[in-house]
Amino acid sequence: MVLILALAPVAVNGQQAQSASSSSRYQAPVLSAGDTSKLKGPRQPIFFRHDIHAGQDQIPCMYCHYSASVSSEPGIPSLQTCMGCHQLIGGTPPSHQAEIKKVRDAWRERKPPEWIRVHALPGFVRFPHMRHIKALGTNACVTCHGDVQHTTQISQVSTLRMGWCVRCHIKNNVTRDCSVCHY
Amino acid sequence: MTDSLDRRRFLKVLGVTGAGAAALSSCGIGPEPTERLIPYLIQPEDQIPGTATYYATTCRECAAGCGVRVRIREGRAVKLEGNPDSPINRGRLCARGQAGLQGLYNPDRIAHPLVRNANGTFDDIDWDGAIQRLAAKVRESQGKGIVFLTGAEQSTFGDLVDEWMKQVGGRRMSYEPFGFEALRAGNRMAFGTASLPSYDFGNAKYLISFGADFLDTWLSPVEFQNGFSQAHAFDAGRPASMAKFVFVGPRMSLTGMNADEWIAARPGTEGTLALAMAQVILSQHLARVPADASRLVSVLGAYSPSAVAQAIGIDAGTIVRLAREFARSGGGLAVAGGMAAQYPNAAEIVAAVNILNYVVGSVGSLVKFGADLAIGSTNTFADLTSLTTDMTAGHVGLLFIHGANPAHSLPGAFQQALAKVGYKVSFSSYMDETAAACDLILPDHHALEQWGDSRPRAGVIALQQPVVQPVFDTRPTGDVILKLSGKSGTFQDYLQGKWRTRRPKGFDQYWFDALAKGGIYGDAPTRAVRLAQGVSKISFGPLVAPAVQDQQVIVFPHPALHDGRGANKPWLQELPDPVSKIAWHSWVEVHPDTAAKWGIATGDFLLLKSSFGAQKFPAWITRSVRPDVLAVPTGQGHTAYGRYAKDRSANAFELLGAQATTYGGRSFIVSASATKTGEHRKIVTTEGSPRERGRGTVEVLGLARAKALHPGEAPFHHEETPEYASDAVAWWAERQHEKAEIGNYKGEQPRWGLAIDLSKCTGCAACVTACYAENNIATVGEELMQRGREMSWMRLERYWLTDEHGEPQGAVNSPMLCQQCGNAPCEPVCPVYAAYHTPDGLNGQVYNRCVGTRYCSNNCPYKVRYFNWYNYAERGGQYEAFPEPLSMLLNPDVTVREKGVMEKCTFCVQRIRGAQNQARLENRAVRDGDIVTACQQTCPSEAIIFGDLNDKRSQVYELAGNPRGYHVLAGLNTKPAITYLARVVAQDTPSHG
Amino acid sequence: MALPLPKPLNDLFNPPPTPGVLAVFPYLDATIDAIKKLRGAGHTDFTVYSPIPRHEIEDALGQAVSPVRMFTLVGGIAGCSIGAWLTLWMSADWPIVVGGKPVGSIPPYVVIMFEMTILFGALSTILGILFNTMFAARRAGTILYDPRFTNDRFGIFVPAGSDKVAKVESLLRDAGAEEVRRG
Amino acid sequence: MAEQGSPVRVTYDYVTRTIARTLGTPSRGYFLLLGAAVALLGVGIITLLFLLRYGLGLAGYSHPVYWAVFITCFVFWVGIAHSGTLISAILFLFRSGWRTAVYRTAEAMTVFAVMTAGLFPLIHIGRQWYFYWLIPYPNERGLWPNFKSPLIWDEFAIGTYFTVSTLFLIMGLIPDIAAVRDLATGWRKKLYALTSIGWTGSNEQWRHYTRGYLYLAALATPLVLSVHSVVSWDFAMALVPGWHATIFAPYFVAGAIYSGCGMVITLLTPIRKIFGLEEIITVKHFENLAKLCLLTGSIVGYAYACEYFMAWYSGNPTERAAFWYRAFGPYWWATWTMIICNGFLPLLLWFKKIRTNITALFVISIFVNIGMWFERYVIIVVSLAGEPYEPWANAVYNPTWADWGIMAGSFGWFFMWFLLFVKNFPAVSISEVKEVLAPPRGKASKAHV
Repeated sequence: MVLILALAPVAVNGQQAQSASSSSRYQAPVLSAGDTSKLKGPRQPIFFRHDIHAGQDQIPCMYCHYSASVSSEPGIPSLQTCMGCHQLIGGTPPSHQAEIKKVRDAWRERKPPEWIRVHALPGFVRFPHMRHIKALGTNACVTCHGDVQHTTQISQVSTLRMGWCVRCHIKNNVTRDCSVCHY
Repeated sequence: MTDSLDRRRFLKVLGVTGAGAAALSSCGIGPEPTERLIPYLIQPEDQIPGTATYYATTCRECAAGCGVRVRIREGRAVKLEGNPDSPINRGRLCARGQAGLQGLYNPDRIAHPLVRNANGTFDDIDWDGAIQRLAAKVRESQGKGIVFLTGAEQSTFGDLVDEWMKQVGGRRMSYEPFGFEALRAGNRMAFGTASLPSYDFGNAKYLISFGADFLDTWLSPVEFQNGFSQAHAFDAGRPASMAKFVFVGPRMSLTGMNADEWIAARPGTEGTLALAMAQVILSQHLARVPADASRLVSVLGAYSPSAVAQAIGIDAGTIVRLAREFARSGGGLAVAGGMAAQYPNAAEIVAAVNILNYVVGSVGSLVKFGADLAIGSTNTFADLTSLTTDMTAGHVGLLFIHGANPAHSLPGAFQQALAKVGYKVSFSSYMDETAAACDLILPDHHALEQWGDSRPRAGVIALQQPVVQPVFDTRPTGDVILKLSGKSGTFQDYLQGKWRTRRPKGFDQYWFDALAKGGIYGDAPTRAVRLAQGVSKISFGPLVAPAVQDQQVIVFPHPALHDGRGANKPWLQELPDPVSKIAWHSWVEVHPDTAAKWGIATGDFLLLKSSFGAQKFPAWITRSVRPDVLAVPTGQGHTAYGRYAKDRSANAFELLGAQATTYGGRSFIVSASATKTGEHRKIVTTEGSPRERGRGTVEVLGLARAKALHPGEAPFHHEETPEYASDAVAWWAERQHEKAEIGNYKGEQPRWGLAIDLSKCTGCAACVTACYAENNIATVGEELMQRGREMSWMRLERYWLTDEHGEPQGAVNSPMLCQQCGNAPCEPVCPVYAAYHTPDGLNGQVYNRCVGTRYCSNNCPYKVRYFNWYNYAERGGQYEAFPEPLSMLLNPDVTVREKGVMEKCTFCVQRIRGAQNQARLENRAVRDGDIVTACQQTCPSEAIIFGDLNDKRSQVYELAGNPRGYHVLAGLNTKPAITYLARVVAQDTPSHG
Repeated sequence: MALPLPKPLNDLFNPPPTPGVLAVFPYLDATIDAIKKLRGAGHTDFTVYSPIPRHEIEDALGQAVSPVRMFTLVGGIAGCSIGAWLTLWMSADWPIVVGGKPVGSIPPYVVIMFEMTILFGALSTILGILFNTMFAARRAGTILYDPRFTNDRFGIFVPAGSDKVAKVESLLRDAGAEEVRRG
Repeated sequence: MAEQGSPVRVTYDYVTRTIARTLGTPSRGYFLLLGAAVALLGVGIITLLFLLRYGLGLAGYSHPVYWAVFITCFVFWVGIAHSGTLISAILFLFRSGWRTAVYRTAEAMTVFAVMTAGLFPLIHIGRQWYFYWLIPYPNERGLWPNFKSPLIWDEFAIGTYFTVSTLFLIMGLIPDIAAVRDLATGWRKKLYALTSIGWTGSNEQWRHYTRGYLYLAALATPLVLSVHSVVSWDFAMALVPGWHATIFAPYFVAGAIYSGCGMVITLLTPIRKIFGLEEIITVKHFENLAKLCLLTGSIVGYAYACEYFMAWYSGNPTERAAFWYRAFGPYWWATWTMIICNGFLPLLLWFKKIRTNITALFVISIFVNIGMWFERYVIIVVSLAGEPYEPWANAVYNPTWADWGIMAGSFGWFFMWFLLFVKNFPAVSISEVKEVLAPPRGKASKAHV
């Protein structure tokens, strides 16, 4: 309880506070219901926290988004992947336990959660993830998806508009040929 | 569009599914819908989202048993491609095979079991209820006669049916509308064996087809076409380059169109011609004839060319010439089939042709008994007729129908007989005429959804595995039968059990290989055959021409729709018939002289009245049919069978008689009266000018000329640039190029190109359907196609080759698609750079940038750009091209175009980019052969080669330098990336209009 | 004709009234006479009204050529160069090759340059006219006017202080004014 | 003007009042006409809504005829737009006096015709809601239009032409508005007071005005010639046989002026009658217009002959095929309509009797309009339909209700604006008509008598 109170202010602007203290291992804030309502981005059916998984527990992105480095689509983890850990890990704070319970229920009912899509491109755009990761490295995710490791709830950080893509292509001096993305 | 694809239906699939197939309209007006991502419950280990996986299985669109590889994306089958491991089709596939997908995702599939209720309509019923009901029926009808009617099933499924029928005391019959009774009868007459040999077209040096349409519908079209193109193609390297091909028949079919010479023999006299040729060969000792052939002398004596010429309708000299050419070629192959095998005297014709093969010693070398084709083993038409009689007599208490639609293709008597059957059960996946007449419908899985196998040819067992989750609440008929027969387990177990008997030891490996390869491919030993004893006693019929009272009407199988089973697939409906170029309806072929006599024009309706039925068809006036013959295709005229087939044109089967021929077959020629009804319709044709008018669209070389060409020669170059200008043009091009060397265009780039060998292209149009499948091309339907709005990026132009009298001898078929010009006229006129030149030499077309001024198309001399007049992807729109669940076969890698944008071929740019991405991942350059365009992949005659023209080692580079190479309309200095290789014809004075 | 106008337009169109004499002439020749006489008497800044432009009047007044032509010239040149910049820079900004032609090819761009020349030339001519005429109005201040001047009468307004008025009046009458007014 | 023996003496005052009278309260007939125009416009708008919702498929297009009635109308209206500036600018430079009485009508016609023409490129594109992509404006994507495309040239040419001809019209109007202002009362006086932006006719104003007008004319003249040349290049730049010809620019310009004059006659005849301007717009004016028609018509006829001759003389098989198809193909009727209306009909104007017979001229002018519409139809549709490069491309083109609906709308749009104009602004130039009259002469002495 005390802990929660102590951390509450951090939680609200957790990102900045944490990325500052890079020396010590990142501690994702514990949030109360009030704080979570303030967060940017859509509220997913299960309150999945990248800052805990990717930041605190330092699970590599590719562990869940398994195909990002080999395919055009990054892939989202199957429920099986979640259960791989959450068979055992039940979470300490009640808020966490509640969310993890949802995962287990979903697994029991064979009914995967319907995640709300955050990063979507129009149908006439091709974005081969693997080529970008090949070129920019496995940590390149942040260039488009933002500092996911320290983000509690995912929201779209870059415009994903054409000009945004093109500027980056110009910066990195790679092709601007239309038919690379549009066909 | 993404959310309109109901993901729940196929696997629990990633939300990203179909994002690629999202319509361009999502960039139109209105906000994007919020998408939902549904993750897999359990990640299938062989599925990587965004990456295609291929599964080997077997095509069941016809009985040829071609191997296919199914391209799966996120659990959806998005493309069928030939399986290179299969010895039948060697990695190639025909239009009908390609369209198999539209059978799988057909919007008119029966979604769940149906049972007929009191007032004649169908009610839904759950599977268990249905099976119980059926079990009861089986019990009570035992002894009352149980018949299980299947299609051509040489398979484990067939075996299962046989077993079960044995168990319940019923009998199984198999039915193929275009049966092969005559071939078997003829073989029995000549060689004393009823089996169908396999034919080695590839090694033939001279080909004569007596009516056999081996390129479109006969036996195993893809295999034969592949062999044919090997034999018939011109290859300067080969000693006996280009086997001459002569087609004998009253009507020029797709096969006939590819002949170097067309002998329009009077119907029924094909055999006489064969005998006459044999007679010449024997009497003039043109070949080393087998010893026992001497027994033929007595038979053949009467058939001297002079004696029969008049009956056949050609002059004796021609017969002698043909005989000489045939024998001297030292590898002559004669085949009889198609029409010739469907006359009343077809058996004799086949026997005669057998004799012709025999006397030149081709039997055993090119005609291989032993490696027998299974398709012949269906029941004869006579059997079916007797079945009809039994049914009428009420001797059939329970009738099962699977994989056949007899109510459409059998005589009317069968429909009436159906009513007399106690209980009728259909396993059809579609509401066809037969199913509609049944009491219980237990929809079967589609072939791509279930286990199975087939034995198309001795030694070959093609395995069929489920590649997608069932789309609807259907069940494999195998499972149902097993349940009914009280056996445990599924059909899969049954199948594996059967296979295990073949290889008890190390079965798992055996099975795994079969799955991976798509089957077990062995070679059956060739069996030597001798002339039958009775051969000398065969009476080959009269030598005088029968007095023709009425017009002879020929009913021939439609190359795409075949007996009508293709009619519910829009791709096949919209595919112009290779000969007439007519789509969406049937027609009657009339010779101009006849037309003039009756005063009819193309589009006028003719009422054909035979003594068995009457139907009316719009006339198509053409020289490709004999004046005393009318020809009508089957395939249309369905009264059921879904939105695409229903109430379209007329059913040609209804003209035919119910009487079986002497050899137990069915006669597809009938004499009928033709009367002008006065009605007229605008026929739906893509045909422009049937004459090429010397525009340089197609080039034709005489054989001698072609042989004389030596490497480095360029007979067509002058059309590119006249000598005096070439320097100036080269200099100019160089300067322009320098000025364009900027930005992305700097440095070494590939230049993608295509080489199309017109000597190989048969015009079968498999490439067209493959293109539809690969590129999400919309089918626009009859009304719009009539207004010239078909979207086919690739079209086949058929220009007649004529003899000195202007009579067609064959045709040159030229696939016309975007030429990806170096100096493209379409590009500079686009105000928004939607049409532009990519650094790798394509004419890029950026759909989402296009505003639709259509200037590019006006300025395209090849007219290969197509405009979206409507939103063909609009849900429930008037012209919706992909109604649920058809939309599931949309290729996620290709944008679905919105209304108001121009679209065209881009050499399957999605495949190019895919290969480049893969190569980049593997830190290598793209290799020649990495990229295969959809048209190239499917082309049964291997006429299309894709590659990088800047890569000196690539195959396409070599072909581009071929002396036969030319560019279409090169005089316009468009610098096309497609090199056509001139068609070579056997006669040395070709002319094409 | 005073219209309610917002500042600063009001200052422009309705400057403070100028004292002077307005004469209405029925005949052209009389008007010319008057002009000659006035100039002879040393008047320079008087205004002549006429329903149509007559070169006789211009000659009599001996006016310099209007500076409007400079506006036209400058506008034209500006237009042409804007056209050139537009086409060449925009092609170079994202080089795209079409029809195997150079990225920046002059011949097609000449059309754009030409049109821009005309457009800007015309616009600045209009501006020139407006500017000059208004400038003139401003200098003259609000002076007497008679509606008949746009119909069939000629008129002369001579600005004159109370001392000179009488003299001017008589001068104009002699010249043949059918009516003379003070203002 | 004041010819000998004309019943009334045409004075400055007469001119002012006669022309000012045309602005009087409109009759019922006027409102009927206006209503009809608006109704037509309504038809066009409804059709356009259908096109937007369902796509261009509603029109008759078919492969390979990808341009048809819409572009035909576009070129037709651009053509109409030409005589206006020609008469006002070129004839002004040539100091030909007769223009004064007719140029205002012609100019107004020009402006409204361009307004009409300008709509078609927007209507005929597949995704009308993206038309602004043709405009070079800085955007997030960093994309610019392709200045090599004749369509962009069009955009600039038409845009410039519209701006300049509008300014030209307004310039000419100002002194006249001042004139009617000084006669008018009530709201009209307010309107004219505003629109005449303080015109008094002072020597300073005339001095700059006349100069400026001269330079505008000087600029408008090459513009007129360029605009239709550019439009013609839409076709001449393409390699379609029947389009790809160097003769196109002059041929189109001549055709444009021809059609323009035709339309001027069509419009002036009723105006003259209804407004009783017989004394100001005399037969002589019509005759001069007729002569202009005769000249340009002959040029057009010559161009037709040239095209066929070159097709034959070049020996180019595709050219020959294209023109054979034109004359004797399925669209022969269109071709012959055009040849008769534009090639032969104007020859009647050699006869002074016909030239001076207003009714005859009116009838002929109607046929000129029809003929010129068909000329564009033939050039665009028939050339595409007869596509001779690719023998296999087959066309089955027939216009549909959508094509006619939009076309009707364009006429409604045009006439609506024109009718509104003639009732609210002097349709004949007051000051310039006066210019060609003898000024009131007379010395001071006489004045006192």
